[in-house]
Amino acid sequence: MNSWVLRIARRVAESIVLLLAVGTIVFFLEHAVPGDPAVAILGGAAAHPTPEAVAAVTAQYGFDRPLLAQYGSFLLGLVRLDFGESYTLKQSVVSVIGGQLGSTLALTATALGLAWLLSITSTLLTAGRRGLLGRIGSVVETVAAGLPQFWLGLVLLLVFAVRLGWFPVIGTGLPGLVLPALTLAIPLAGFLGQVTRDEFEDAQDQPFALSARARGLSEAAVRARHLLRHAALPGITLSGWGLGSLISGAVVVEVVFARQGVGQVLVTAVNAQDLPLVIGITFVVALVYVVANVLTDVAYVAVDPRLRTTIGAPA
Amino acid sequence: SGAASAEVVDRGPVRGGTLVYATDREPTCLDPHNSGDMPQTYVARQYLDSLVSLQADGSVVPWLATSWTISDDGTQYDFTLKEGVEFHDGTPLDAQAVVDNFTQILDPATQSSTDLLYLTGYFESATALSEHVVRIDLSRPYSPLLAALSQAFFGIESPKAMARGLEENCESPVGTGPFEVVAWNHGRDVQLVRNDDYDSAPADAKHQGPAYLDGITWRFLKDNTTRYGALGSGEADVIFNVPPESQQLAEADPAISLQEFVHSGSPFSLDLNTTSPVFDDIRVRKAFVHASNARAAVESAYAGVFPYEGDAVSSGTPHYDETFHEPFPYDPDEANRLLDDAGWTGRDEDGHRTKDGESLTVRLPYNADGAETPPADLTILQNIQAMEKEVGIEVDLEALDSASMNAVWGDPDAYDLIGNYWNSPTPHVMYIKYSKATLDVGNGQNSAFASDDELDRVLIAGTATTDPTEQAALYSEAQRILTSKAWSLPLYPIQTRLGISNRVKDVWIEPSEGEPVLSDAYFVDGGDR
Amino acid sequence: MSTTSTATAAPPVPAATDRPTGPHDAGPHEVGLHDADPAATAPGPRRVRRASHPLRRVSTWVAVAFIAAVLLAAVWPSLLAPADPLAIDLAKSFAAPSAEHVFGTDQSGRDVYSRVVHGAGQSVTIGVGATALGLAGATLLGLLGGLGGRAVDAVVTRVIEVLYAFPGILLALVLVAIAGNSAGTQILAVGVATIPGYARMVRGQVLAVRDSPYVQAERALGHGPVHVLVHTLLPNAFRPLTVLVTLGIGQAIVWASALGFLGMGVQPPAPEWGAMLNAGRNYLQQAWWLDFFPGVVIVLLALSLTAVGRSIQTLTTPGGAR
Amino acid sequence: MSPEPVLDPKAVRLDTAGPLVDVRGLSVAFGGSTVVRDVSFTVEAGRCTAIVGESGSGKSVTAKALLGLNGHTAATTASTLRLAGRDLTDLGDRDWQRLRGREIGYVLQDALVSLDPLRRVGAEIAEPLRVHRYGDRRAREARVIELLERVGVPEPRLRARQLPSQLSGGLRQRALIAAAVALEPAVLIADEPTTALDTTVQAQILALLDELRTGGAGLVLISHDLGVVERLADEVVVMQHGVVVEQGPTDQVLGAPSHPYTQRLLAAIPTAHARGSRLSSAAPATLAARPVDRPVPAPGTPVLEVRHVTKRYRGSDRITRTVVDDVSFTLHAGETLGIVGESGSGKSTTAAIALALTAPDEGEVLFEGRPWSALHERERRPDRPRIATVSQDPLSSFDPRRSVGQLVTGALRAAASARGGRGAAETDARARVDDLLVGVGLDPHLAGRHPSTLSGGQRQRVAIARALATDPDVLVLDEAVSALDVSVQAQVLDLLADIRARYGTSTLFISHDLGVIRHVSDRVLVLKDGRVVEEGRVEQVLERPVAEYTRRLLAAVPGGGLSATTTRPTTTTTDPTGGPR
Ligand SMILES: Nc1ncnc2c1ncn2[C@@H]1O[C@H](COP(=O)(O)OP(=O)(O)OP(=O)(O)O)[C@@H](O)[C@H]1O
Ligand SMILES: Nc1ncnc2c1ncn2[C@@H]1O[C@H](COP(=O)(O)OP(=O)(O)OP(=O)(O)O)[C@@H](O)[C@H]1O
Ligand SMILES: [Mg+2]
Ligand SMILES: [Mg+2]
Repeated sequence: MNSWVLRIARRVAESIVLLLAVGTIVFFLEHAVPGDPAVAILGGAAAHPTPEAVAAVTAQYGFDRPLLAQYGSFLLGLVRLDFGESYTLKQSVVSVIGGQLGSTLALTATALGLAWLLSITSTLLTAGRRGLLGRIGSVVETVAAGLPQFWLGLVLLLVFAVRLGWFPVIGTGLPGLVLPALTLAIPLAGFLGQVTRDEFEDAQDQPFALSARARGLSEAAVRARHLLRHAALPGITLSGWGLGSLISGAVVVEVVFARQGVGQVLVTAVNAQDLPLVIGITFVVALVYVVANVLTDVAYVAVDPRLRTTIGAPA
Repeated sequence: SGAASAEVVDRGPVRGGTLVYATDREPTCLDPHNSGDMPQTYVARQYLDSLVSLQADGSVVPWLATSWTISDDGTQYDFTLKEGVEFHDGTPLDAQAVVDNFTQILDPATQSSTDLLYLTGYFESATALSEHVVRIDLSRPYSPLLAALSQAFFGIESPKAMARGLEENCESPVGTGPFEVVAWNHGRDVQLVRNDDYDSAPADAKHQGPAYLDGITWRFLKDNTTRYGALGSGEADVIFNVPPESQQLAEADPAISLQEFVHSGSPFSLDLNTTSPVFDDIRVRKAFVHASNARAAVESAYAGVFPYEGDAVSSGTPHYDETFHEPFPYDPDEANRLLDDAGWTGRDEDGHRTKDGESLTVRLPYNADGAETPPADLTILQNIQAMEKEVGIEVDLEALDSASMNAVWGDPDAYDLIGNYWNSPTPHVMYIKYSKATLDVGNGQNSAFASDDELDRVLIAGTATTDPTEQAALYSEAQRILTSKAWSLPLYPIQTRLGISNRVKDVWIEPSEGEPVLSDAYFVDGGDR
Repeated sequence: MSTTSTATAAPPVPAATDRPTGPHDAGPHEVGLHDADPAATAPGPRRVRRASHPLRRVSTWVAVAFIAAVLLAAVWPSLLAPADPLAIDLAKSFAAPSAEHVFGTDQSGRDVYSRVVHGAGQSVTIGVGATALGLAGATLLGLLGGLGGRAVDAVVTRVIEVLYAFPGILLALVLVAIAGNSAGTQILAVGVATIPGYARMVRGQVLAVRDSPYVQAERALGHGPVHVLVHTLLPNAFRPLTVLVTLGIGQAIVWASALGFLGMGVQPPAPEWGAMLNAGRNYLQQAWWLDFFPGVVIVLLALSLTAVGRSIQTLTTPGGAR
Repeated sequence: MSPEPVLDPKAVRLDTAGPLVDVRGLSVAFGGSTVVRDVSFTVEAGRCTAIVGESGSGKSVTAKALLGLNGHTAATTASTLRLAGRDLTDLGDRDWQRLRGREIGYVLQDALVSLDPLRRVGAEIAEPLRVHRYGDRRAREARVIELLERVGVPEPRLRARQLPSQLSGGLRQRALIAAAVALEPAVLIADEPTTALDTTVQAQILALLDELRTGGAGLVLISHDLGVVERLADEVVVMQHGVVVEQGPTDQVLGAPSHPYTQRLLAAIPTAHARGSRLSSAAPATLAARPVDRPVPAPGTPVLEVRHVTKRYRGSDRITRTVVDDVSFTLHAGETLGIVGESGSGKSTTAAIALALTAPDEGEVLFEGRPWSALHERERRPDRPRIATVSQDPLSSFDPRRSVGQLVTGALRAAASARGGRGAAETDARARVDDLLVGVGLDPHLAGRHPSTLSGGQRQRVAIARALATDPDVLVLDEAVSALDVSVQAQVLDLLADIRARYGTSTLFISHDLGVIRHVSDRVLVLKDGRVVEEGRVEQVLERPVAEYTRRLLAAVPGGGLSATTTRPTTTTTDPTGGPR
């Protein structure tokens, strides 16, 4: 009991340090970008603000203060969970992200699910098979892992939405989620597939698999009941970063499929030097990473019962 | 293709339905007084009314102003406003409201860019003479005023709403127009609903009274394939900017009709920075223009969909003079001769010309964002780059993100060439783009950093007269002067190109800025999907 | 750049062929949680894959030949494609593949075949450069973590984690804003993004090798720490990385192309594969060949590198090939 | 142990006519190489047939042929292959599946890894029940408990919910047997069922198998441990290189072996009688005498003194265990000190502490009377080559990148540099490597091979060669022979005896095999749970044990009868080198 509390406390502390570090990096990176945040606040250089207006904003936001002083107040803001207001959208960062996060999370979570489905199917069907089937599976996975998302998305869109009309082009809701999620899922599935395949083929030669066969299990049952679990373990570990990375991938997919989401906002925010928004989104992505890792742990424990029991030395 | 069936029977206007209008670029502010970029004016037309409405022949008809008088010296305009008009927030439209609009536009805090350039040097004051009469005093006669005011850039907004401050006004400007802004979902769409009390349509509208549509979803679909795909699948009813790549498909599609409007004003051109050490020499500028087979570049990239425009002023602009068409036609030999003349006689190992050890390299920054620089434009730039290489000029294509691109604007040291256009209903656009006054405003719109006293003088004279022959002569002279300077390499006129589903009727494009008008549009099936 | 399979997000590890993150190297979070009873996973009889010798497989040689061709194209493109990859011919734009233009022409009438060949140099540079950068950073971190003692390792673990948590796309975007658009920026963005993945692997490997019985045995013989580091620890820790490197190169090219999609990196008309892929996507419906050929080359290169990587792995695994 | 005599007889599906297993002319080939040739044997109900033979002789392949489990690459032919009257020669996949686990149970050789580590023990045992549609879920659960009880697993309900990793080796082996006999198959194949186990646990498993046989099952026992075979088998089949060299009733085969191979096999078993004599027929080691450039310590002086060392470890469950608890002993010059104790008793840890590879939490180790464990590694390094070790799993102690030659050369270099000199010249080194390899009975050509391609016995010899390369004064041998089959073990033991005789090397010899310990040790130390429970001269400890634990350990040794009753066939094989022993 106590150890759990400690463990959670530790994890939280680690996450806070992590978030602060990420925030710090963003802060200094953004300040290395040439350009004046005051201009960004005034609607960007395209708005051609007057020097007076720029000066006024500079003073108001304290952009003329030393960088470290700015960093200090930035940290203070972070600690108070005050992300401030977006320079360009003139809304609170929390509300901007709040409005976009759901869509991105739905996309990435679906994509992760689909990726698993695809890679497990491929593993079950082709992994460890001799001859053509096994080889095709492995080639397909390698190709899938190497497909650029922007290209894949476009092809899926052209074929399944524009040509065949099976899915909406810009639709929201469940049908509209399919193609974008697939776009993210296919390369990830290829990647997961490669990992699970290796693991599967290892497990296949293990004595416990032979034992299972000796008990009368069919080959399909051995694959599904014994080998798959082993094969899934490393894939689960990878899913942690997978989910985090899908958010980065979401940027591309959101552009191709004209979906709302933090990915799109991030690109605009960086381009417009909208520091509060950039920080906010980075935080969210880092947070997703942290949560994803916790979920990975949970999933890991679910699949690997060895981790469930803390006490139980060999009898 | 597409889900929308080709054959739908049109039984005349029916109410109902929310139209999905998909466009490529998202505005930065919904209040067109602020800044003043094209995406703002297109959407603003749906919720803002202007004082007058421009017609294709250049004349104006009443809109919020039922009538107006102009003083003999052309410096005083009295507008009589339509009575009983209310803004969406219930504020009545009166003379003071119009005055407040001008005040807002002129306030530096508004960062009005487009509007300001139309008024700079002429506008003196606006006063409410009575509840419904407003007077505009000018310092000099200004014949293009009415045409300028007809643009949605000069749409009249609620003073109460404007008083909320710039930021809030940007999110949800309030006008008297046929639709009201309900929500702006950044990155996605602007939601508009019908103004049921609307009774202030311009005199040239297809009908008076409230719009037929229940509302509009003004959707932003940056990617060409997606946008066109959405029209094909019936998920969008009208799309802006049918991708040139899809033009043939669209023409062949019976479920889609196309409408086009060629903008007048200054066409999309590469402006040559006359302060750059390379282009401060007119011979080099001329050589640059001579070296480009701009017609071939445009026609090949735009697959013939966009016409080539060889003039500093688009052919559709009032008082356009054909005489000055293509002053420096494609002629590589002449280009080579001019460059030799200018002293660029050496060659480096890549075959580019040199002078005093310096290579003849010009920087051409462009926005890497595909919505800002569509693929076809990028192809044109590349084509020109290859053509210039033939005469030994190296064109450095610099792809920049939006922020860096913004920083480049107005910085004479940041580029040698830059793509620019200025849509305008009047030949006064020459003054707006190339005058000392614009240069002084310093907001980068004079992207060649060029002005000429003689040109300024002729253009000011042009605004002082209302006599068409006199105007024709003056603007012709202006074009003569302008085209002789080789300040730009003109490419093609901007177009408003709409792809419209057959379910939707009576969409039209007004001529001041090519704004799509949706207040007369209706679904033949009443919007049932 | 935190991670994945394609696009802007570079995976931590291009492809985990050597089980970089198995249950026993579950990464920073999981340490302690996932190390189950060693008895349960006690090495059973050592598996020896009875695969045929890689040098006797046709596929290996096909892959080697393809890689050699790409390298030749990178070093001496005009040998394979004498035509100028930048020369336009507006009269011949969008010509389908034919005898004259085997890969067709693009929107400006440029020869796609020449462009693919001439693009090899830059694309390979990006792939190799990014992978090298990622590995260099990862080696530094991994060695520090694996050998630097508890405190250093704790710091390194945190750093790796922060790198992981940092959205890769953001890094790329900001780098471009700071350093401008170039192949160098792409290398930097993709390279840095791959650091945490590789670093985690290197660290895990170093830790595993450090505590392995054979390193103990070396010490028991009386070898000094430097000797053990140079002769035993490093070579063994880095052996499984060879295959990852070969995989990483192909992946890096693909990720870099995804940056191009967002307007970053090598820009047209430079004949870089990713940039070509990105430019061609606008014409997918009219001119499939614009994307098909650069795409196929990238995929083939990735496949070839994978095949060769695995062969190298088999060959360097003692007793793995017979 | 449960006293129940038989399993539920209702499930018995015996074809009472004829033998349960009838194999005639069985041959199995993998890709052209025949590994089992013309093997014939039978198993009767209630009887046990044992297959013995050295490693790789084809025992497991023969067993798997009875279940059709040799994989797709195997070509199996037989004139007769019958199981309980059923012809197995051309069964389809489906038929095999119906047979496996129901008619024939198979307990795999690798007991420790034959249970799926990710599944509960109960689920694994229930698997054959589920596959063959035995009752409903509840009935299966009940049956699992019943089976666990049957095979003598205490607290069966708890164990069924646990994971293989939470079970000791002995319990895992029982769980495997439980799964194999879940449906009371007519035939049970047990492949090396006791190899990985301690003697005490081994005895329990053998008793269990015996009981199953008495219950009417036909048992095929595979082992290279003749003691085990003698205890259980009715018939013995001796295999060598895939062919049966001798077969017949156990008494006959083990008592009066007719084939030289069988004779050699029997001779190789270390016993009380064999102490001091050679076990193998191999040539004695021919290590060239080398001038040793330092004084050899006088016999009887203390070389390595371990004083009150204690070592604790914190497990993954965060519980701290005392693995070595106040252990003290002294190794004298020229002496061999044996350390015995069951698995996990701290033998290897003690060795690591003595080698100063692991620092003790308490206590210290002295080398030649000077501090050893307390030194800084840098100070120890010069003396390191003087204490050499062969670790429990030699393969894992080899740098996987190195060839045999490189491994030995590496040790030579270490020794040279520790003594301050430069490494010997390359040719010199090569000659020395050849010398060492020949010395441990390996072909010098093996220098270019990777250890992973060598047999277990060869690996062990490489490890010994590497240890000897540094001319050590002390050898620490951790289970140096337990992974080997008797014939190879015999060779290695002989080699060690030669070395000791020639150089007077002091040896710390760790093993759980009492026979081996008795064969090699002068004195012996018995460890249990990290503590020394008994210490003394080997004859005294093994014949007149004082500690209760030692007595249990001794009682559990199988094949006690074998060594006691059998007249050892004296090795008459001539020494190939011609020299008299
Ligand atoms: N699937 C297989 N493919 C090829 N050769 C095999 C295969 N299985 C076993 N062999 C070979 O058959 C021979 C006999 O192997 P087997 O496993 O029967 O030996 P064993 O007598 O059981 O030895 P041990 O005592 O070590 O278990 C060995 O040389 C082995 O390498
Ligand atoms: N580094 C370690 N960390 C934690 N526990 C350890 C460590 N090394 C050994 N142990 C534990 O110490 C106990 C004794 O281990 P040791 O290897 O010394 O036993 P052993 O007598 O050699 O057994 P075996 O006969 O199986 O080799 C075991 O329970 C083992 O799990
Ligand atoms: Mg065997
Ligand atoms: Mg041990």
